Order: sequence, then structure tokens, then C-alpha cells
Amino acid sequence: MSADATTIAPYSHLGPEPIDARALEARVSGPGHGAIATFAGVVRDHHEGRRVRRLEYTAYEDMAGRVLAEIVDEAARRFGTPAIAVQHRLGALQVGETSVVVAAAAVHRREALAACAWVIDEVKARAPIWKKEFGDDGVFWIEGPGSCRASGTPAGTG
Amino acid sequence: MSADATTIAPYSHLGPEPIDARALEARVSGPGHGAIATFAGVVRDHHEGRRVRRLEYTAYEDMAGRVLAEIVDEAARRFGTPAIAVQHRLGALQVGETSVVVAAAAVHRREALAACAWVIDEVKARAPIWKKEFGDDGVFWIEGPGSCRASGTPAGTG
Amino acid sequence: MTIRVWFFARFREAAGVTAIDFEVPPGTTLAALWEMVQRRVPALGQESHPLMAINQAYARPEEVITPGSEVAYFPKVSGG
Amino acid sequence: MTIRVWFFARFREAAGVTAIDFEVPPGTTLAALWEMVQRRVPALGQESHPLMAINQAYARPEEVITPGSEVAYFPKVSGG
Repeated sequence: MSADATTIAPYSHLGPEPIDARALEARVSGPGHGAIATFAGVVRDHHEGRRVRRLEYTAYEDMAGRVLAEIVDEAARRFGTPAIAVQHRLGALQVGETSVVVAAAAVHRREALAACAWVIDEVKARAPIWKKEFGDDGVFWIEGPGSCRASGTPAGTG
Repeated sequence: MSADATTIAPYSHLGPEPIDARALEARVSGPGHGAIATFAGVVRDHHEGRRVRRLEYTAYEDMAGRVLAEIVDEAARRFGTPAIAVQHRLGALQVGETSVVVAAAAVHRREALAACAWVIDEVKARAPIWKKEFGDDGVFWIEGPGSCRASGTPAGTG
Repeated sequence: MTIRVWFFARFREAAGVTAIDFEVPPGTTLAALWEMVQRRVPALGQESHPLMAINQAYARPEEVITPGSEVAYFPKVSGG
Repeated sequence: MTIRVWFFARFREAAGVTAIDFEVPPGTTLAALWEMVQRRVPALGQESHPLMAINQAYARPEEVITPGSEVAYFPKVSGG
């Protein structure tokens, strides 16, 4: 279940397959680690007051893969632990499905918690990945903190 | 797998059984929650330079149960989400076993991450639970940030 | 009044028992009862700052013990 | 030199294609190429602050494009 301490390295992955959070936690686990912090982003049923049915995630895949790798490497240096893993999903996700998981382990809890929070912040800020929202009020591109109606999609076509 | 939003309430448990982190996450999951933060405390193989073989957790059980319940209730008010769960294990735990899990869910990631970190801090600060350490250098009671050799236990009896 | 005093963790090992009943006069504080405990259990004589609880809630040394209270003394906690 | 410009997310929908090749003179910056893109794709005419990347790394508008570079323009990201 847990990796040998000497084999633990920062890990990142981007792809359409469902995310196995337990597998990511196993990657960062080791006998010297007293703390594992995990963050899961889940598709929720509302956004900016709109009822959401599903999200479609797309990416500039080559660049996003590089950015995710840079983020976990930087987190490893910044928080002094190599045990950092992130996986982001692409494609159509229903409400309740997991879009992203971060797992971070360290000797002590503060580093694990701080690394986990930092990685998800950076992923959201830097990784070239986009959500397209399909819901009762139509189809919207989500862009940073804002959103705008997708062209050629009238309201209520979700 | 996930609770209906209307049934989610702060949850706490203290007992000797292995902790099912997934079950705690399922307790806090709901269609309105976009973020789940989980913290797992794991028995590690070293402490203050000593090689650790196992820990024995004991508690002032009635009071610890109350304190855990108070902590999750206070976290729910403080971070504006009822989706907070904590479970702490008692008894003998080997290296790699999980002693405590916190799961916190919220609409947005900041509340989930902050609630998770706050709850584990409070559990460690307030819950009347103690570690007794058995290792290559003897038996030690861990007390807050410090430790002291257990009476009547010479070095190397771990 | 009779007050049952509970010990935990290292204090329990030092006392050799889980609890001891003490006969105390009305108005006795947690601090005063702790001095009685230390006289009864010399192994706790060096413990100048135990954590204290009345009825399963943390309490300060100057708090007065009321009849029927459950009192506990214990070292710094280390859960997690 | 010929530079292939990639679009993503809403910009890709607006362009109707994943990429367009542009013939640009040496010394062309990302900002200058974006103006060429906007002339070719009127639907992107209102986009004054696209994110820009050269060779799969974020780059500033004043950065000069070198031969063989992979250039991309896209809206604010929203992963997570």
C-alpha cells in the first residue's frame, strides 16, 4: 500500500480516467510520514446561482502536463517533502464526480496541509485547463472567477 | 456514497476500530459541495530521533468524546459548513496505521481546507488523548510537544 | 463530601489506580484537591502544572468543586 | 517564418479550428501576432487580454517569437 521512502517522488497526471484518490495517497505514504493531507475537487450542482448538470473539462494538454509537473516539483522544494501527487481529470463529469485530487504527505501535519493547499491553489491559477458548464440556464465557459455564455448556445440547452 | 445535503451534520467518533477514511468522506459529501479536504495522522517510524515501533493511544474517553464533538460543532459554525467529521483511534497502532482522520467538505475549497486544518489542530491541542511510544530506545509517554520515559521501563524494552 | 478523582496516562501509572476517593470540605478548589492528591501519591509530587477537569470539561485551578463532581488530573495531551 | 498558433477553450470555439498557420516577419512579438489573429478571426476581436504561451510556457505580450515556436492564446484558466 505504501511506497518505500526512497522511491517517493513528486507525481502528476492529467487524463480522462476517473481519479483514484487512494492510489495517490498510497504514492505519498511512507513509514516516515506522520501526516497525509488530501484535497478532492468535486463537480457541484450549482455555480453563480445556476443549476449545473455536468462540466466538461478540456486542456492545452501538453502544457497542462508540464505545469502540473512544475507545480508538484516546486511544492516538494517549497515544503521540504517529495511526497506530493496531483491528478486532474478531463472530459465530461457529472455532479458528484471528482475532477482533481491532491495528496501530500510529510513528517508533520503543517507541511502536508500547507503543501496540499498550495498545490490546489496553483493548479487552479496556472494549469491551462477549462470548465464548460452545462445546466438548466444554458452552456457557459468558466474563465477564472467569471463565466460567459458559450456562443451559439441559447439558454436552457443544458 | 454521499449523504443527502439535508442530512449532513458534524460527526465525531473515538474508538479502537480501524478508521475508514472513505466512510468519513462519504459522510461529508453532498451534491452542493465542491471541495473535500481530508487529513490522516499516521504512526511514523521515528520521533525526537528515536526509532518507534508502535504507539498505544489511551484517552479520558468520556471527556475526549465530548471534546471531539465540541470541536466539530465549533468548526461547523466557524467555517460555515456542517460537513465536518473526525474519528480518532485508541489502542495499539503499528507504524503506518492511521490514528486520526478529519474530513471536511464545503462549497469552496478554502473553507474545506481551513476547517480540516483547524480541526486537527484543535484535536491535538484539546482532546484528552495520549500516546505511549514503544521503540528501540525504550518506552515513553508523549506529552504535548515533549516526552518522558515511562516509569519502571528501562531503555530498550520496546 | 466525597469526590472521586480520576487519573489518566502517566498520572494513572504513577498512582497505580484509575481513581481515588477523597473526603473534602465544601469550598475546596481543584488546586487544593491536587495538593491532597500529591500527599497521597508521592510519585505525583513533582507535577506542578497538571491539566484539570471537572465533569469532563477543562477547569482552572481556582475553580471550586461542587458535590457530585467528577474530577480528573492529567498530563499535557498528545492525541492526533 | 511560419508560426502555428493554437487556440483553446472558448477561443477555439470562436476560431472554429484548433490552429492556424501565420506567416510572420522576424522580430514579431506575441502581441503583434495576436493582432494578426484578431484580424483573421473577428470573433476574437474583443479579447484584449488573452493568456499567451510560447513552447508550452506562459509568456508576456512583448516576447519575440523565434522560428519553430509553438504559440498559443487562450482565456483565463478554470481547472480544479
